[in-house]
Amino acid sequence: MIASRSPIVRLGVRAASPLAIVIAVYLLFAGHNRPGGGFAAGLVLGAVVTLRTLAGLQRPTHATGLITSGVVLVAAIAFIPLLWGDPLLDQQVGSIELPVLGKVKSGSALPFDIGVTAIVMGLIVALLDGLSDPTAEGGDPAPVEQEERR
Amino acid sequence: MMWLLLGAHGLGIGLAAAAGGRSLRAGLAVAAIAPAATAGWAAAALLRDRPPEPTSLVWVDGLDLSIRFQADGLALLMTLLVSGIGALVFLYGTGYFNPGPGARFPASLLAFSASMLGLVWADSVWTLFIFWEFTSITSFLLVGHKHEDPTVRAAARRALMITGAGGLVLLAGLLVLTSEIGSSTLTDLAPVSGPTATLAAILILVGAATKSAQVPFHVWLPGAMAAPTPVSAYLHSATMVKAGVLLVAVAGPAFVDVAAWKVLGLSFGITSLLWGAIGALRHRDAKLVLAWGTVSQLGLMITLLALGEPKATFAGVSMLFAHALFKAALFLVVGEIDVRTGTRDIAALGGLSRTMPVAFGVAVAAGLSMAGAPPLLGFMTKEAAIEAALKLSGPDRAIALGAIIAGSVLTVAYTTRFLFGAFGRGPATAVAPRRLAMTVPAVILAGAGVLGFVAVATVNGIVGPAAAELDPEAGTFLLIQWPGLKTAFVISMAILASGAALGTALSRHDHPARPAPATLGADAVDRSIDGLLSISPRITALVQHGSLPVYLATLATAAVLAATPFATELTLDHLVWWDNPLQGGLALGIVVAAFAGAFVSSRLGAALTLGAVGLGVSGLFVVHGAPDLALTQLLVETVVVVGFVLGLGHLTRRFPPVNGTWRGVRIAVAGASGLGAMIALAAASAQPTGRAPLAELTSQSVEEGGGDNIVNVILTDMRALDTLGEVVVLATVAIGILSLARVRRQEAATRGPA
Amino acid sequence: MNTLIALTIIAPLLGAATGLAFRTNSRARDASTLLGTGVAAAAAVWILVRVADTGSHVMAVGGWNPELGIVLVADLFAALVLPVALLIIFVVEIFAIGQRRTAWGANPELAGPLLGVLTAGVSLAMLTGDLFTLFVAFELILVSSYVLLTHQGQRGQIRSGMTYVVMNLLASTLFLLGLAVVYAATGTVNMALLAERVPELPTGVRVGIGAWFFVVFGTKAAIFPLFSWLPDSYPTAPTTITAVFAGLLTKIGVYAMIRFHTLTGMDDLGTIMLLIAGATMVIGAIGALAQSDVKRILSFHIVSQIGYMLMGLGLFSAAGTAGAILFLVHHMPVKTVLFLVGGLIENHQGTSALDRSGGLAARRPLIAALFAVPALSLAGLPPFSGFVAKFAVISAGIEQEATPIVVVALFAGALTLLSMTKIWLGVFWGPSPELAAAPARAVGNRRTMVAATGLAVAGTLAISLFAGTLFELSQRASEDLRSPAAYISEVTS
Amino acid sequence: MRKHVRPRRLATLVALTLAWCALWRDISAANILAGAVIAIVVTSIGVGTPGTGGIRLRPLTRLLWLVAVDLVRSTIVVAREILTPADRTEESIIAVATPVQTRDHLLLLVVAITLTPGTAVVDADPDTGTLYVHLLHHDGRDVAIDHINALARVAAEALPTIGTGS
Amino acid sequence: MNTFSAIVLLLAGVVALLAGIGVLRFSTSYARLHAAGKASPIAFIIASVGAALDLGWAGAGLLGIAVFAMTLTLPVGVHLLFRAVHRTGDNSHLAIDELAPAERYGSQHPLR
Amino acid sequence: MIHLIALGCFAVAGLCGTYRLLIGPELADRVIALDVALMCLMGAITVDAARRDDTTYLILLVVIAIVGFTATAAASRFLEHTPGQSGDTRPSGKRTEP
Amino acid sequence: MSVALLLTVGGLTATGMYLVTSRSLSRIILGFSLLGHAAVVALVTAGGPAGEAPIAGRDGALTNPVPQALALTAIVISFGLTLFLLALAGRQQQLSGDDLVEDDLEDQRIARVRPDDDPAEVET
Ligand code: NA
Ligand code: NA
Repeated sequence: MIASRSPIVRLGVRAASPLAIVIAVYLLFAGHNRPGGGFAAGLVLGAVVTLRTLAGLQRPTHATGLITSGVVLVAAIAFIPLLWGDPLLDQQVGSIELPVLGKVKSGSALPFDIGVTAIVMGLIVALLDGLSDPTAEGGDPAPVEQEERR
Repeated sequence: MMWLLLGAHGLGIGLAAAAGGRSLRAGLAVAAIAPAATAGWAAAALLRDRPPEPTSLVWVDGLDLSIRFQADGLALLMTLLVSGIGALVFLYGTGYFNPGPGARFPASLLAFSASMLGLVWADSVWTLFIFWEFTSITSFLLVGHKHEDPTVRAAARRALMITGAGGLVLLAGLLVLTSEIGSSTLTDLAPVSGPTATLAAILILVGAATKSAQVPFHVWLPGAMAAPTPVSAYLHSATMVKAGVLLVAVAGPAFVDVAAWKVLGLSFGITSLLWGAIGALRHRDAKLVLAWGTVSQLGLMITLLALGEPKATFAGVSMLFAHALFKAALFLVVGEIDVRTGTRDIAALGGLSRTMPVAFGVAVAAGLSMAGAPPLLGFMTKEAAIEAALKLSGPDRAIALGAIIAGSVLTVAYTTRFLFGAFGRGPATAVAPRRLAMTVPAVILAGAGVLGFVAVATVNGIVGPAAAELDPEAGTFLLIQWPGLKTAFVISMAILASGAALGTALSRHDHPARPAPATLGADAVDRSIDGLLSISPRITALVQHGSLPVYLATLATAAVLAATPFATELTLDHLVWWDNPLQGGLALGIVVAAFAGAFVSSRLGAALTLGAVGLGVSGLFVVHGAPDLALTQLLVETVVVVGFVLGLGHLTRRFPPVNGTWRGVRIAVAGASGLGAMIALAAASAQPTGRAPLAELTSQSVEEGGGDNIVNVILTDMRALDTLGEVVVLATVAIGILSLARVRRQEAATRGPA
Repeated sequence: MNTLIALTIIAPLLGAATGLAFRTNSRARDASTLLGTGVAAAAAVWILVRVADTGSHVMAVGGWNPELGIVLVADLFAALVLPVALLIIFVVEIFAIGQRRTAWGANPELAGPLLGVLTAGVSLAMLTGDLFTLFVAFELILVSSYVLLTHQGQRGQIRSGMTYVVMNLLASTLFLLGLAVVYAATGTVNMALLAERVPELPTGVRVGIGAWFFVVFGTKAAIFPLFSWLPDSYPTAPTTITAVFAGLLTKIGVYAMIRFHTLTGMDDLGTIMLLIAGATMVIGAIGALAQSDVKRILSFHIVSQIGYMLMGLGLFSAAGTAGAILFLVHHMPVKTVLFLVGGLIENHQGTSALDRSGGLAARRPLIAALFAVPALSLAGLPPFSGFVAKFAVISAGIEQEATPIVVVALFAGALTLLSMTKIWLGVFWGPSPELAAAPARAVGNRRTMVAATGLAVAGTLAISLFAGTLFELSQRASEDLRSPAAYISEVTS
Repeated sequence: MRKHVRPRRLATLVALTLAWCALWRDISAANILAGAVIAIVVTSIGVGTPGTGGIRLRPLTRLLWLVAVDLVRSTIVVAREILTPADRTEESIIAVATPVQTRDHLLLLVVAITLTPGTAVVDADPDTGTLYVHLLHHDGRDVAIDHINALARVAAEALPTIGTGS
Repeated sequence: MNTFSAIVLLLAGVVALLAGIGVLRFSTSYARLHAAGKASPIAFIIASVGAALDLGWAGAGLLGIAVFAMTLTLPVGVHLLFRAVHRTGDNSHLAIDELAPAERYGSQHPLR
Repeated sequence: MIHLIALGCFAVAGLCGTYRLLIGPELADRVIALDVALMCLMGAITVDAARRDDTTYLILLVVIAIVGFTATAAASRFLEHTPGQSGDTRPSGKRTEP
Repeated sequence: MSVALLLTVGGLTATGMYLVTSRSLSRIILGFSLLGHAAVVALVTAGGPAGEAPIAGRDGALTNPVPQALALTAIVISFGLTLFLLALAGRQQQLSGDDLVEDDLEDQRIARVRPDDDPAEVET
């Protein structure tokens, strides 16, 4: 019998997910110097979540948690500089020299972008929640199918 | 001291409300204390001839709004009336009302009393205005005391709307006047002239006329008789309606050079004098007779004050004093009749002179004072008025004299008719036992009319200084007990004789079976208010039709209109066809896809077309040199298309058909909007007055922002606040979507497994 | 001072986020959202005290110069309006806690956090010295209000929410297009720089920009003929939500208009503004007369009263602007209180329809008193703040010899009085209808609701009492706005 | 189950690390280290394929080659189809039983078949290994089935399951 | 190298053009899916090869990831569309349909 | 110049896709047409990158390639779950009043 | 300023406005998406001519990054609002079976206008 969900999609999405996540992480980190950034990263992750939902794979379900932590993170990043008298949202840039890796430079823009990513992802998780119609009738209830591990 | 007295009133309001919660009578008794004290204070100040110190309290300095009190002679006279009669009315009320709770009434009445004090003490036009408005509100509450009755509600509304609208006209007039004079102090009012002054004069007179129930604004006053009789006696005869007269009196000096003041004042006064008296003769309800009589008497006072002659002013002030006493007494008697017989119809009543002898005595004393018969206070004031008219010259003399004589004849006639109707002739109406609390105040007030004649010196000591405040020369006149057989006296006697004859004659025609006379005017006001209320939906429907597309088209049209100024600056010099040919191609593709998407009839087809537009825009960003935008646009487009497909998929596949005319409107509005946007952008970019500091942006981005991608540095650093806001927007949207999802789930759960 | 300014924005956001995190524990949730708005309100009051004393304060967010970054400017205008707005939200939150069960329906835990977002948006909108950030702040305010309006998902709310959302979205889109035009013309979105650069533009472009933003802000402010969305949407929301909307949202549009149009010297638009102001006053008042539901009457009054503020602005004189500012400050709490009383009425009678109510003055004299104060204030009767505000605007009109608008304003005042009378006669007087017998769903902590309303009424009385001080501050704020040189130098130095 | 070496997981890690470096357009120590860390994290949170089993490079290369050839052929076939005016297609959907043992093979096969001219996978039954293939030209049915079976064999060789050998 | 890569890119363009024409010309949904699902990714792959020749290792790496990702995801998408067409469209023109008897589906929501 | 011709080919192909997107008739046709348009955009970006010798925009290709089929997947998943209703071309059965 | 971009803005605004004034909520949402595109393109257009991506260290004239950042914010906000509208439309569809925007009942009651008289009525 043919299942209502395509196994091929599940396979394809599962195979593509790690690469997509790596790309999202790249966008997040590279954004400050190249095209990318927190939004793009969040949207890529959101697309992954969408695909996994469509394919019936496991995916994050706690939109509220993502949103809450994202908002707290960006709000905190915004407010922390005031604690030592800097203005709101003043960026703290720091760099350290590491033995193998060389000079590593980063700033508070990165956690800010991470917060952005979390919120964007949360929004898409919420959207998938909101668009799934609990009243739709017929068919198998099709709970999220567990990943087969062999 | 004045603040202290007002404070006592405030305290009294609280106490009266508290006591009234248990017993209305107790509340009234408590409420009487503050007015009694105030009356005593005013009497003392008058007798010692030492006016109290002026006092003031700044409220809004920048607008010259402040509470400034100065109790001069006129104010003290009015204080005596307001608080003296007030105390008596409270006392009377303890007899008038049946036992039971009623916290609001004594509190409201005392609040009115306090407002009236503020009004008479006012030394600034704004103080006067503020308390003027208070009296309108408290009057509304008091008129509507028995609000379960729809006619009472209508009467209250009518009174509030006329006096309220009058208040607004007065506000305008006072604003014009003060901007002309440059001061708001009443005692500083300097004579003004010119068109602005004329405008101020008209507005102020109209405002005064609404309050003092001058024709044609009098229509609220008979309706206000729906209030309990103590209220009628207090507000609608003795005090509040005098506010307009007082205003005419105090503002008069400013308008001595304004012709309109006198003309309009006399028009109001004389019309009201005559029409009010005729009204009093038409009605059979004793309260209405008195109320119409009040309109008439107020008209007489305004006539006298508007003349602007010292003797007339003096007569007007005297009349103000005398009228308060006799009219309040008459109302109290009518209230007693009402309570003890259950009716006020003078045609139905009869023979009360036997069953209510004390009330009869009061009615005769007060009524004759109103008719101007000796030896009563009313006689002296009427005499003064006739003399004042005789002293005039030119057309004023004929007009004033004629009006006063005609008015007085009618006054005597309705007084006679009232006295005969209620107390004379016919079988005695059955009466309930006498209530002392009702009798005593009436006797005091009527007695004051008699006493006023006897102790004329004291009256002159009160009236003279009051008149002097308005016109120093007016203070030089005196009321005279026995003027001798002068012209005025002869006229006076002729008036009495002919009026009595007329009244007796008319009294014979009163019959309970005859229908009550039509109310003239009041209906018209109610109808126009109701008409306003019923036409308002039609006006509203023109703009508030409830159709969202029309609202949106309206907004778009407004935007197009707003963009038209740009067209005047449109130049084409700075325009190029494209920055590079790819841009042109993509633009073409986008526009074609967008147009097609607008007209495609498949819902999901349209959604996918939107996706194509998104791709095109994204390409445009690539061409423009905006990789971040292109990237974000692409990803956003993906999610949006997913949302469309999954969110709206279950809908009917095709859009509903579109109505022809409206579609034409939409196309026109849409086309104009597109054009407007283009013109605005093109015109705005022709001569920019500033540019972004690109070099600084680049260097600062690297040095301070620590990043090469300037757009990202702007987003996460320079304009991170925007980003913060925008992600909170997203978070909020997520909350909204989740909550709607939960509603759906809950509904699905309550509906149970299908 | 930087911290105070930041707190007005960040504290409610953090309160909202923690409130959301604690959404299953009602006490913790209420406490955190209340704390968030409370801190913001306290900070705003403090800002007012400091700014009134020492003058404007400029915070360059992130430490960037205004050419590059965003500035938050606590000038007297912002400092004056902000505490009033935030205190309103605070009081309404207390009211909402009393009314929770009935007001929040299906999603009781969301209102607090959403009000927190709204608060942050309001603070940002008032403090920002950047036109684009103003757009973002508008969106924050609007999106939280969209969700507040529709999150219970009832049919009427969805329908009216649609009207509200779509209309405001179109205005937002026009805002964005306007921003593009402004940027094309001046190369900046910083308001101080705009104040320098806009007046140098060719007349057509300058007037066009002014007119465009007049339409944008006017839609948010619900001016004629762009107001129709308001009476359709506000009355359907739960009372507390409507109370906040009524008190705040349209006023933010007016606020933006006062700031933008004075700062950029759009005096040319005065005549058209006065025309629109007159139409807004009268049509709003007539619309109110046509209604037979307390909340709808009050909603139309919002429109009518916007006309007075617009009149003050349209006079383009120091006195007129001061009047508009005072009117703004007075109207926010008064309108909120009226809707809260509307909520009490509904709570006691189960309806706010006039023809199904009556006799409440006898049964609930306290509610009658709580209604009377703001109602008289709205009608412009002394000694309430509405009188002072209307007086200020009208006397400014007389000073400018703008007779027609003064006449219209007085006429609209009479209409307002009439419709307040209509509510009074319909709800408080007259016979008690049988229907009003203890509605089954009227639960919630009435004492909290009445206390919150009482607090708000006390607030409006305080505004009446201190109208002198407030007007003086309004005058100073108006003078600052009308002479942008100081603003420019403060921001750009 | 998991006591064997897992070359396929290692290959995934290497590939992801390389991808990370490629994204940064720079193969440095820092990038390799960071890439490896990210790859390990990503593969261990369970979003990807389990990564068990082996991987053989030679068959994989052969598969790639076959697919590349198919690509070219596909291009030519489609081009001919598009450019000739007459419509010579006769479509059908046929069931093809394949010897696929794991789902990874299935995916590999689907990709390969879809890039093959004239064939496309409409559906699959992973339990029986049956593929439902759409043919643009029904007359080429037998050739297509043979080709699919050949691809399946190579795929199975490329990704051997532990314990089963080829 | 530059000219060669340019020619490769042109070839990619031509293939893309073929895909476009195919999508326009073919008469059944299945056939259109064949044209789009094969020719267009091929066009992209060819273009990537051409561009990689120009852009060197840095570009080749990125293009390689893109090509890999697309060869992984595109067949999946095409498969889904085929499946959708089969389930919803008109299959009467098929010579043989061995899938139809084996198919089972409900009217579930796509996200469940 | 050759680059521009190649770009032109992609543009024309994209327009062909867009046209199919507009005419349908099946939803699947529209979806695949959008996919073609997307591919053309990708190809064009690739050619443009070669033309400009600029790798900045290549990340776009990576991102589209990995998640670009999300919309396709959603649309087809949607389609296959509403059997008998795919009649994008068929008149709808129910007309609802506002 | 490029006429191509101006025409894009104008065309998107016009089509967007046409869709927005429709009675079908899904068309309205489509319209807002188009208007959002128009605004974003307008912002980018306002920033000046096309050029190199605004990344420090590149040769050639960089495009103006400021409107790009503004446009990005605008994209994201309009993205969020579009999703919210979609959710609203979904709810509306669930409640009434369609996505047509209904007229305000109270307004109609007050105006005593029958729905057929409404000029914006699209159903035939
Ligand atoms: Na009689
Ligand atoms: Na009623």
